[in-house]
Order: sequence, then C-alpha cells, then structure tokens
Amino acid sequence: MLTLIGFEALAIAIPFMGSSSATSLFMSVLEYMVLAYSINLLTGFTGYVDFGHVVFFGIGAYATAVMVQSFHALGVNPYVFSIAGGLMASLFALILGAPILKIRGAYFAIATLGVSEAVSVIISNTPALGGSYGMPLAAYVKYDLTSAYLSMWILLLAAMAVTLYVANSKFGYGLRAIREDEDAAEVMGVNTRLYKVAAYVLSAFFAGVAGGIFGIVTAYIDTGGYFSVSKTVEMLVAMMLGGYGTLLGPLIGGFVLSLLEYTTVVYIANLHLLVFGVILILLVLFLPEGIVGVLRRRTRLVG
Amino acid sequence: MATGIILEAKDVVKRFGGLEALRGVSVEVGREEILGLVGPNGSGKTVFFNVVTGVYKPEGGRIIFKGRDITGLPPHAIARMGIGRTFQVPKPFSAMSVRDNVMIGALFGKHGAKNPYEAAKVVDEVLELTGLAGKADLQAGLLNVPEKRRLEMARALASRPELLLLDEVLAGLTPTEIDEALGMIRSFRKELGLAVIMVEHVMRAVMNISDRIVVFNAGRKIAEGSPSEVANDQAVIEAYLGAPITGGGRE
Amino acid sequence: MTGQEPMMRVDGLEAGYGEVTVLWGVDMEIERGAVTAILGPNGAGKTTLMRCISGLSRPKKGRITFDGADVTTLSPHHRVKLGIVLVPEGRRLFPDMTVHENLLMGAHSSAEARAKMYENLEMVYNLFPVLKARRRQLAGTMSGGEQQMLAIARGLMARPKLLLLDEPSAGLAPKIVLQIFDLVKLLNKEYGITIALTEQHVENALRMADAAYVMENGRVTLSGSGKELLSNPKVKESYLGL
Amino acid sequence: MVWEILAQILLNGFFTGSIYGLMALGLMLIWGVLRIINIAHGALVILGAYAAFWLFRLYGLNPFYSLPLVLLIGFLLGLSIHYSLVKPILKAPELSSLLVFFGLSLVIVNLMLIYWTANVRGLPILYPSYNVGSVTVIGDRLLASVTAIVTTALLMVFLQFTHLGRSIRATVQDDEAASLMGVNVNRIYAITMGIGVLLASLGGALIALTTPFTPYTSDIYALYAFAVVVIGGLGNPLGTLLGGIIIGEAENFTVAYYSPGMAPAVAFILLVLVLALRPRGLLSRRR
Amino acid sequence: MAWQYYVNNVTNGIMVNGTRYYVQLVYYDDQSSNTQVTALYERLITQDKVDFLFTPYSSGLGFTAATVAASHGKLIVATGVASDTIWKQGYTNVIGTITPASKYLVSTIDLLKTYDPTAKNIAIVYSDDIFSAMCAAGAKNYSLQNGFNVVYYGKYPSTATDLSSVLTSVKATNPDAIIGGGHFADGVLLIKQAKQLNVNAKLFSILVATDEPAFYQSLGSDANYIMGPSQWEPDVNYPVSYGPSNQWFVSTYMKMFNNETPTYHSAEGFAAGLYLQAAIEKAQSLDTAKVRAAFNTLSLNTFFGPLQIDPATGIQVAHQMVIIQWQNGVKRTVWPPSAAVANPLYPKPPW
Repeated sequence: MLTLIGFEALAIAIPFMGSSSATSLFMSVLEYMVLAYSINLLTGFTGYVDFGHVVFFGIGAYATAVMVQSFHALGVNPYVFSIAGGLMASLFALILGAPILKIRGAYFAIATLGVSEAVSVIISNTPALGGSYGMPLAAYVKYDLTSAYLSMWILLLAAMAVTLYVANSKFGYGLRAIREDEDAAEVMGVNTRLYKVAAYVLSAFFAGVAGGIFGIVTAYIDTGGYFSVSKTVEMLVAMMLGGYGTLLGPLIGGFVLSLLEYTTVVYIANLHLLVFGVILILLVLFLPEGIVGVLRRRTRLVG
Repeated sequence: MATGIILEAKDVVKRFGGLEALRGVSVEVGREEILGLVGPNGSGKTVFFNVVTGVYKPEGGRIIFKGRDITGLPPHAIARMGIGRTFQVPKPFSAMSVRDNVMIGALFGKHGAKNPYEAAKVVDEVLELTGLAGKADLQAGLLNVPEKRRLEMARALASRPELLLLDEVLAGLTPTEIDEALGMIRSFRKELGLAVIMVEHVMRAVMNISDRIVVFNAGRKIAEGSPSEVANDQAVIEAYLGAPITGGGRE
Repeated sequence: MTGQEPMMRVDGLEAGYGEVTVLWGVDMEIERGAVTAILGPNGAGKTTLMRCISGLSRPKKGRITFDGADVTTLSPHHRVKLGIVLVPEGRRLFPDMTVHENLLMGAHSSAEARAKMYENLEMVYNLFPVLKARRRQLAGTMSGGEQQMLAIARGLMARPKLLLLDEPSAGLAPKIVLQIFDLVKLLNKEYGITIALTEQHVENALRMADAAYVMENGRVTLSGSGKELLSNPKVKESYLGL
Repeated sequence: MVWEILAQILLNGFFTGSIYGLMALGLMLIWGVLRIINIAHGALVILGAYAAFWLFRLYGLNPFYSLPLVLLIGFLLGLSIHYSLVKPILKAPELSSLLVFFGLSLVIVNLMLIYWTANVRGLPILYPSYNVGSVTVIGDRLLASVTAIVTTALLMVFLQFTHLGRSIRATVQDDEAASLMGVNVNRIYAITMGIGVLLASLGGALIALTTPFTPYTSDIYALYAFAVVVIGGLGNPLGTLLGGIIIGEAENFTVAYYSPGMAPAVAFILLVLVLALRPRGLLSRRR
Repeated sequence: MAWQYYVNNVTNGIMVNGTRYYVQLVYYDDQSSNTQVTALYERLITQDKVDFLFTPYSSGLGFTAATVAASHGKLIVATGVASDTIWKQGYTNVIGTITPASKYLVSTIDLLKTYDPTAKNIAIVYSDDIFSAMCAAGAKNYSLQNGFNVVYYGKYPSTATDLSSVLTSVKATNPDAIIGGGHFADGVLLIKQAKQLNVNAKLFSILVATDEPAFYQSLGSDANYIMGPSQWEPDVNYPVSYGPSNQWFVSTYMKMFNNETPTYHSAEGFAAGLYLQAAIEKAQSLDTAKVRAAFNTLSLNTFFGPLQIDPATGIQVAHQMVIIQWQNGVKRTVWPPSAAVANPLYPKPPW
C-alpha cells in the first residue's frame, strides 16, 4: 500500500514538473483505469457483460460538448461541464436499464452492443450534434492539459472511493449476490431489478465524465472515435487483466494495459491490436481471475 | 405449541403450460410448528415452496402470511416479510466466503441491517449456531455437502425469518450428519421461535422431527396428520410403495 | 444364477456431483438373462448408479466390468456400442424430432444396429403399434405413456445386451404402468435381453424381478431374490422410516 | 414509376437480405449447438472473401469454381479452432468464450491487415444484369441470392435427413441422451464448428463477388450476423434466412423512404427490440 | 520519407544563417484514436523535441493534433487534413498544403460547365463522415451558384455494404452528373452497383477511390470514363519554380518504395515538407513565429502545383484540384487545362 501511495504522489506531481508528454501519457493511463472502474461497477460486481459500455463514454462526450458550446461564455473551467456529461450518461442508463437488464447472459452483451451502435448512428444523423461533421471544440476551450489531468485524477479517486464503498456496503453485497446467482439473491430479499439499474447508472456516470474530459482534451468529437467497439473491449480487458469485481484490479489492469498499448504503439507500430488479441486469448485460457486473483491465491496459499 | 396460524395457503393452483403442478392445495402452518411436507418426486412440493416465496405466481388461490395476503408479491419483498428458504440443490454464492454468504442473509432479510458492520453480530451468532464459525473465511464453494447444507440454513436464518422453508436439507447426508442436522433444526425452533416447513425424502428423519405431516401426490394433498397417522394411511403407502396393481392388464 | 460370471459387476463404486458424494461404495452384480430391480427411496442414489453404469457420470472410485472387460472410464457412446443401453429417467427424448427420427437416432449407435436397422424398426413397430401410427408426430407432443414407450423403443433400436431402465413407470397412470411391467417381462423372456431397472412400484417390481437390491443413502442395505425381499418387513421400513 | 421503384427496392432488399442471411447461417449453427457466440464470425467471413479473391486474382478462378477449395479451407479452419480454443472453454462461463473469440477476431483481422494491407479488394462484375420491365436484376446478386437459398435448403435437408444432421439436432435437444444413443458429442461439436466456419467462408465468397471489402469490414458483418440471428431465432436455417431478408428489406426501405444515413440503425434497433421482448434469450420457449 | 531523402541528400540540408540543418522525421502509428493522438503529439513535442509537426491523416485527428501543437506554440503543417472547419477554430498555427474539402468537387463542376452547357441536373451522394460531407456541401453550394439543379442530395453510412436502394433513388431523378462518394470501399461499390443497376449519367466523379490503382483492379473496364478529383497526379505538368521536378519525385519515390507509383497522399506529404523547407529558408530561422510569418508572403510553384496560404487563417488558397479520368485502363489528368495531359472523354456512354 505504501508503494501505491508513493506512486500516486509521483503521478499527481507530474504536470507540475513540466513534462506534458508524461502528463498526456498518464492521462491515457488514467483513462484506462477510470473506464475499467466504470465497467467494473456493472460487469465486475453483477456479472452482466456490457459490450456496449462505450455508449456512456460517447454520450458523456457529446453532452459535455453541447454544454461547452452553450455555456463557454460563463468563463468557468470547461472541465466542470464533464459532470453534466456523466449525469447525461447516467440518465440514459436509468431509462435504458429497466428493459435491457432483464436480458441475461450473452444476450445482454449483444443487446448492449446493438444499443451503442444504434445510438452512434442516430447521433451522426442529428444535425444539432454536428451530424457527420462531428463537434469541434477548439474555438470554445483552451487546451489545458493540467486541468484535464487533475480532473481525471479526481474522477479516478471518486471511482475508487465509490468502488471501495460499494465493495463493503449492503449494496455491494447485493450486487455480488446477483453475480453469483440472481434467482437465489432475489429469494433472499435482494431487490435485484433496483440494484442492477443502480449499478448501471453508477457505472455509466464515470464513463460519461471520462468521455467529457477527453472530448475537451481532444477538442473534437465524432461518433467514429467516441463510440468505437474497441474502446469497450479495452475497458473489459483492463478489468479482466486486473481481476474483476475487485478494488484494485482496475487500477492494476488499467496501468499494465495502457503502458502495454503505449509501448506497442510507439515501438511495434501496426502490431498493437494483434498483440492485444493474443493477450486476451491467453488471459482467458490461463489467467481467468486476473492479476489480483493470482496474487490473492498466492497469499492464501502462503497465509 | 401451535399458538396461532403463521402461514395459510388456500386452494393454490399452479400450471406450467398444460401441466398442472398444483391442483388446489391448502396448507396451514402454526407458529413454532415443524411441518413435514412429503410425497413422491414430481408431486409438487418444490413448486409449492416456489409459490410461497413468490418465485412463481399461482394461477389460483391465495397465500396468507401473518394475516397478510402476499400472493403475487416479488420474491425479495416476501423474503423481507420474514420467510426464509433453502434450495434443493444448494445455491451458495460459491465465490464468496462463508461469512459473506451469511452476511447477505443478514443484510436483506426481515429487519435487514443497514450495513455490514451492523449485521456482523447476527452473522456471528448464526455462524455459531450452525457450527460454521470455524469455516467463516473459507470460500463457500470449497465446503463439503453437509457444510453446504448448513450454510444454506445459516443464510436463511440470518435473515431472521419467522417461517423457514427447508428443501431437502438432509439429502446426501450420512445418518450421523442427519442426526446433527435434526438437532440443529430443533434448536432453531427453540432459540429463535420460528416455524419450519421441511420438504424431505429421508422418511426416518421427517417422521422423527415433525409435529405434523402433509403428504402431496400429483399436485394434491392426499393426507395430513401426525407422523404415525400418516404412516398408516393406505393412500400414503400406495403413493410411496406403489399400489400393488392387479387386474386390468393389456387388452 | 447358475454360478456363471455375471454380465455386469460393480465393485466399491463411489460417485457424486462436484464435491457431493452420492454413492458410498456400492457393490452389485447383474446376472446374464435376469431382471434385476434396484429399489430405494428418492435420493438413495439409484439414478446416480444408473448414470455411472451407462457412462454419463464418472465414478470417483470403484470399478465397473461388463462381460469381463473394464468399462469404468469408457464414454457413453462407446458403451452403447458394447450393448449397454440406458433409457434414462424422465425419458429424455428429443422433443423436436419425430417419433421415427428418435428411433433412427438409436439405430446408428453401432455397426450391428445399423446393419439390422430395418429389421429392428419392424420389430419395434410391431411391439408398439401406437408408435407406428404416430411415426410423424413430434416426440415432445405425445402423452407420458407414449413417450415412455418411445424411450424404450429407441433404446431397443440400439440392440442392447443390457437394457437399463431408470424409473420407467414414474408419473404414469396405473394401466400404463402395468403395460410397462408386461413389456419388461416380454423383453426379458422372449427377446432374452438382460434388464436392470429402478422402480417406485416396489411390490410389482419385486414380484417380477429375479434379483433385487434395496438402496438407502447411497448404500446397498438389502439384497436377495425378489421373493425373499417381498416378505422382508425391512423393505417397508426403509421407505417410511418406521 | 412509383411502383417500379418500389419493386426495385423490394428486390434490392431481398438480394441484400438473403446474403445477410447466408452470412449468418454459420453463426446461428455454432450459437445454437455449442451455445457459443462467435464474435470472430465477421473476421472469418472476410477471410473467406479473401480466399475467393486471391484465387481469382492469382489463378483466375471464378468464385463458384474455387468454392470447393474455399469451403474445405473453412471446414479445416473450423476444426482447428475447435480443438485449440473452443474445447478448453466449453464448460467455462459465457464471458470466457466472448472474450476468446474477440481475441481471435483481433488476431485474424490484424494478420489480414499485415499480410494483405487495408486496400480495398473486390471482384469485377462477373455476371451481367438483366432488365425485367424497368426493374433491374443484378446478375451477381441474383446468383448470390440463389446460392443463399440453395445453401439454406441444403442445410435444412442435411439437418433433417442425414444421420449426422440428426445427431447435431439431437445434441442440441439433449446432449446426454444423444451420447446414450451412441453419438460422440465432442465430435459433433467439432464438426459443427467446421460447418459453421465453412458457411462463413461461403458467405465470404459471395461477399467477394458482390461487395468490395477490407479487413476492417469484418466488424460490420459480425454485427449484422448477430442482428440476423437474434431476429431469425436459433435452430432453424429458414428463420435465419428470413431474419436476413427482414433486415435487408427494412434497411432498403429506410434508405429509399426515410434517410439513407439511418439505415444501419434499423438492424440494431430491431435487434434490441427483439431481445427486450424475449429477455431470456431465443430458446426461452422451452421451460 | 522521400522528403527527408531529398533535403539531406539532394539539397544537402537546409541552410539557415550559414548552418546546414538536416531533417530527421519522427513518426508513430496513431491507431486512428483521438486519445492516442494527444499522447503521441505530446511525446513528439516534449520528448522527441521536434521543431515542426505534420498532421495525421484524418480530419478528426487533425483537430486534436492542431490543438496540442497550438498549446506548445508549434507550427503544424496540414497534410491529409482537408476539412475547412479546422481553419475556422481560431488556430493560427495550422498551415494548409492541400485544397480544402469544400473545394474538392468544385473543379468537377467547372469541367461539366465547360464541356456541356446543356447539362442541368446534378446528383450528389456522399459518405457519412466529416470530409465527404464537407466536400458534398461545397459541391452543392457551387452547383447552385452556377445555375445547376441539385436533384438528389443524400448520404449513406461510411460502412455501407450495399448502395442499391440509394442508387435506385438517384436513378429516378435522371441526373446528368453523379458526383460524391467518400472513401475506397464505398467508391468502388458505388460504381459497381451503378453499372449493375444501369444507373447512367454523362459524368461520374467520385472522391478518393478513383485515384487508387486498386480502383481499376477491382472494377476492370467498368472504371473507364469515371472521373475523380485529385490533389496531384504522377503525370501532372505544372511549371516548377521551387523544389524538384515532378519527374524526379515520381522516379525517386518508385526507387525508394519497391517500384510503387506514388499516390497523391505521398505527394501531399512531400509537398508539405517542401513547403516548410521553403518557409524556413525564407525566414532564415527555426523560430516558429518567424517561419509562420514567412509563410504569409510565400508563394511557390512546385511539382505539386501552386501553394499559398491565407495569412490570417493559414488555409491553402492557391492549390487546386486536378481531375483524373480512367481512360482505357490508364489514369489520366484531364483538368485543369494547365495540368492536363489528355482531354476528358465526355459524355460517358451508357453502361
């Protein structure tokens, strides 16, 4: 734990040491971590595999962009608007949750994939949201990596705090009971429908805020970049790699995976997705519990 | 010992497609009573449990619990009113620890605790009562059968039920383990003052522990009474041993 | 019966599901040409025993020999080729296939069965005229009794040497139950098929069986000829717990 | 004129839809029999398209002549996927198979990109169009559509009237009972994977014939195949073909009478609606 | 990469105040992802400490790259980025090399007007992405300004695998010219299905796809008569006052890359480098502000055509699209007359 705190202190200090290259690298590390925490709140705790989780990232980005365009004149730090992005994502999850969370197993995964594709197509046909042109934001916001970086840190800490709370609360016990056996959970008094929707709404919020923050950083939002299926997969793999349904899994998985991606992109260009695919297969075949699972098993054997 | 009625099922009918699983059964359970529910495979015992706990909605009849009509309420609501149950095939939350399994019972049952800290006391009590305290930190999936059965009961007890439905909790146990389990069920009644319905095939045990026995066959109640009355009932013997069928034959 | 080597021998069988042990060291012999009844209350382990003999379940310990050969680790489709055919509890027909298709599924179990397919079909349709009349009907839409007939007929198409019937009369009306018992006798006497069955109709089963085993809690508690057990009061006890 | 356009659009939808249907047949078969959702299906389809394309480009083989070779490659590929990836995870939770096949999809797509680049590939027009009145019948698409219908019929005949086909159906309905009838269930799974990938390659060959493609096109076909199977249901090839045609028609009518840009949303909205109405999945009818 | 070779080996570096500077290119694979682009451009600027930047090949990613560059006060030379909007965001550090999207299809309409004064009806179909949409919008405006009727104006998804119903609708409007398209696969599909559905027009002009040799490989002789706008062609013949000749570029490129003929994307890249080189030489400094100022007054005639930016925004104003047409299996430049090597074949006979 001590080393972890040391690492965090180091990471927070990065933007103040003047290397924006390192800052932006850590931005993407943070993005992976936050998104892994986000999908972990749903998939990790309830076992519902969300293949369309990127829809919340995208909705958050678009909602934030609309807020920025409408209210940039207020002069507040634009990253504040990303909260609205998160709320919009949550609202969408609330509306969608009741019908879609009735669907179980692989069908849920496919349905969420369908939802995210449909939303993406609908947005790119909505002129008010830029349609095919996407939404450029450079005219409204200054490029401010430090604010973005701090926002991501706040978001990560919030996601960790919420995960910590959920893991140790009545709510979290209920969610894990749903993951283990939904029917048994219901009979034991867990209001499964309410709990599932609540987890969905909560997890959507973090993806939504992250989408908003990145929308502002990249200064341009389009459906191609913000609704891509591969982003969902990155979230899932980061969560799986760390160990799903755990407190530290997303942190570790997000860290390892983002550095892995960065390294492959910089040093073995073009092979990065191939390497990802191979890792994914090996992970499922040989390390289904993730890094945290292995560590835990080790310690149990030792202790 | 029966001081009033806690559960009253009236003319319950449950169909699956064309199949009638329950054809209008009525069962009453008194407070602090142990009721044995027996009958051949497919006679509707587990379906009856599922109707009482709200997993299935009956096509006809009413379920009255503590004077309130609970027919058609969702399972979690019924559980919170004070009906706990175990499953025929144990359904422990296998990846979770024994303590966490019991914790879920304590959090979501009647007077469910607000958070795990508040529930901890109940959990410890129940683990003690069911003899699982020593295994509290083990993963539930790693328990052996008798322990899994006990865990099922512990989880149900932690929800502080007033009525406990036990579905074949003795299946697969050795005679010694059965005796232990029976002792435990008696102590539940004594210490927690709850009523129990036991679906059971191990007849020796049911006859031994029940205050009263209800016999189902093919979705109907065919007998009701004290253990000895039921054991000498011709209809029951036929249902179990199969009537010595004579005559008829092929055309 | 005559001191010759039994057709099937089960030695010290321990089995169960996952960590659950259901059978605790079962020994049993099935004599060639005989009808053997396996009795006992629900949950005694009869079905698990049937699954082990047919290969659907792998025992944890013990040995199963058939015609002198060890078959303990063979998969079900290999055992069918040897002539061990189980008609499982609950019939387990292919509900979305026609009666005829269900029979054809049995007919391809071994080279021998395939070679005698048409002969077998004729035999089975003669034995069960009702199936012939309904050969185009989906198996899932038939009545319980007809389904049980079909399940047995499907097993016969595989040309069994040892036919295992798991609860063949469960859930059937008394008249149909009698038909099933008559059929078992017929298959044994006229067609010379060795049969082992589990039953809830204790008296009828004991009257018909050459040998019987009573199981309780995963163990064999009584065994003997059908007649011996018929007059043994302990049989009733093991059911009602008196 | 209005009626002729309507007829033309109906026909366009039918052609496109039957190709969608054929392309989804393999996915449906593997899904129905092994209960595995093969996310790599789109990548396998495109792999089949490349096979047909290269055999044409390098050896001048018409895709219909090269079909036996393409199908054989597909079948063998399916078998090897079964023994290397599927067998170890048959009993694992659903998430495992979803992720393994996603990994496989990434591997296949990126290998195609590395070896064959992202350049657009496609065959020139091989069969001329015909005019019936003022309705134009596209030759390539007509042939593809006929192939789809014939394949669906052959698959139905295979499943209905051969012992292997019956064994596959029996395994779906009750794998234990099937093994009691002497069916080697593991072999059935392997063969099903083989046939599933074979059908994917066939779909690919028809795509090479009718539509330009790149390795990236994989994702689109995977998504469409899901939608088709969900709408058409599991277990019946005819349902799959009809599911494809429903999507094809819905899309083409959206293009012509609503907004071309919205067309891809139609398939996904249908997909989500069907699932929301049958939340326990496509086989919920039973028990 | 060809430009690096040219500077370092042919002109022997860039002379700035008596010092020779050599070019070292640093590049990464952006994976077409916005978030990666941020990290990679930050890396280029602060870790690799490059002096000048080029954009990635995509309008969407161009925004992100320009934003990062602006925050560090770096100049970024746009290549492969054509959307006009990037020059409307208030950036002053983005130097355009190529003709912006709104003018992509303009020369096609000029050609049509010149060769067929009777043509009236234009159908515009385009792919649903920022670049194609902007090209189409520019074409629509210009057509209306020049007295044409835009009888069909509609988009299709960029992932489309079937355009038969789009083309059925287009056919019903009976257009003289069909222009639009988007990228490679859909462009090929558009022509293939136009033939199959017997959709005729006197002129087809399709974005992007037509320029690729793969276009002819995929369509065979059906590619003949099809036109398309291009930023540059191997056979263009501009008067050159700065940099190498067109012939030098083509032959050097083929020597370096396995005898592959350069596409206009490669030429764009080279031209962007050359443009930057000229500005640095003019400024006699590597200082961003001085080089930016030098661009304002720079007017070049290169192998790529004329280059000049609007001083206020940085958008390219001098460079014009050429139009190519597949003629008997050969891609020929047919417009504008100053660069043309052949006359356009017009009208296109029915299929």
